[in-house]
Amino acid sequence: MKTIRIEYFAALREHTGLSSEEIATDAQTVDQLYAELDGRHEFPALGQLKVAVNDEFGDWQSGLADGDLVVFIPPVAGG
Amino acid sequence: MKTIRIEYFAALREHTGLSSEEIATDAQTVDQLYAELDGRHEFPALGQLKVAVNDEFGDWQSGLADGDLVVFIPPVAGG
Amino acid sequence: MSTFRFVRGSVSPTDHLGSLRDQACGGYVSFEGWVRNHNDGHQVQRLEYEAYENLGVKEGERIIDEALERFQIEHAVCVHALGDLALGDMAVWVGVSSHHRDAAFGACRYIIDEVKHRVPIWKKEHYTDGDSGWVNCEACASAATRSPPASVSGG
Amino acid sequence: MSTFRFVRGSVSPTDHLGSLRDQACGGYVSFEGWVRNHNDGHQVQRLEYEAYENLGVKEGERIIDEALERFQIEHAVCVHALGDLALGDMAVWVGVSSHHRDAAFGACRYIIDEVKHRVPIWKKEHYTDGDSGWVNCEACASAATRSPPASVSGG
Repeated sequence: MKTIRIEYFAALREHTGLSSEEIATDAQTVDQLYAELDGRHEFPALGQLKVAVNDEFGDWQSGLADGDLVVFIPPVAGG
Repeated sequence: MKTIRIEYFAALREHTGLSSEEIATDAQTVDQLYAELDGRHEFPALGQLKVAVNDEFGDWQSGLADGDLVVFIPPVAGG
Repeated sequence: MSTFRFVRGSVSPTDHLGSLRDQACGGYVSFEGWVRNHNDGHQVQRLEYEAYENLGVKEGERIIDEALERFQIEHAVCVHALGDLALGDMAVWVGVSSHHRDAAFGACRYIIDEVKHRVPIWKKEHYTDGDSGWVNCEACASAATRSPPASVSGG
Repeated sequence: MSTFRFVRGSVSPTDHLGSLRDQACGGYVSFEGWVRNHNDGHQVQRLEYEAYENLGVKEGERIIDEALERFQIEHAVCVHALGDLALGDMAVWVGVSSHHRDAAFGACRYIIDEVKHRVPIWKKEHYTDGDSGWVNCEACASAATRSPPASVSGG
């Protein structure tokens, strides 16, 4: 088991009602972590999500280590 | 004979020492007027001059009428 | 000072011009994004911007660095607003200075285009009819779906 | 108020923004031309601008009208400085507002390019070595030639 911190922004923050949470998980990859969290939060369909691990863009197959920070990034709309 | 007013700007103003002058002339066209003034002022070579008659761009064959305002326009350098 | 910054509320370019002024530069091009009163047929009343700031600043700085490398410019800065904005407020500003104007136009355009596509910033529009929504959020209203996003099922 | 204006001394864009602000517009692009300390290998100390103002304003307004016709923009203004300018002063400013940024970038570029080529404005550079000269003036130092300009002999 490792502890992963997740931060939520925008539509995901509003949907979950959380700015962040920490979970203990056996997920090996970001993909598995998303599936686990989706089971709990029933995320809305937001189009192509990106993901960041420890404040850098990552990919869905990235491995997870204890203490990692993960952010799921809905399509952006700056400017 | 008609009376033509000429205004000078930039290098032509400095060369002639005049901001404007009025001359009585028999020149029929802008071209002829330029030749007459060049004989008097010995204009410097300034590249492709344009000409304006009564505050609108004209051409060198434009006819002249009594009271016209003529400006010879050296290559511009705004901005 | 970072070349990409977030500020609370409307951007004031004059606060950020210092790093662009340069007596060797003859050209300056800027882009300002203003909160407008309509989008996609809706009457907009106000906006909210939210960002993933740590990653946003990194990605914004990367975009500025790319512009400095690709174009013959001397300085470039981008500032993006966060929080509540009213109509007419400045949501984003890009300023570029260079010796010649060609490069400044190209770089300014590059920066705003990339910022809009790559920096994790989200915009919530509040409409005059009382409705609101996150822009680019396909199904925020119907949050009941269980199907994962395409990128996840594909990955 | 005219969409093309001359002012004495450095341009202050804030004096002219009124006609560009529009809550229907989401994009604003500006160009500023600053007096720089070098040109063509010379060290510039200061500049002087002189214009044929009556024709200049007419031609400037024609350029703005062309931009409004060719690009999907809402408002455009150009202001040019006259008289003595110091290093860093603003010699010219173009501001364009539109619904979308594409059009604003295109129009701003069009306006400054056309203004530089078509509006009767002349620039005298004063160099640090005490020399000075009208820019684009091929032979102002050797004023003794009698040969007419090419356009005249050809016409």
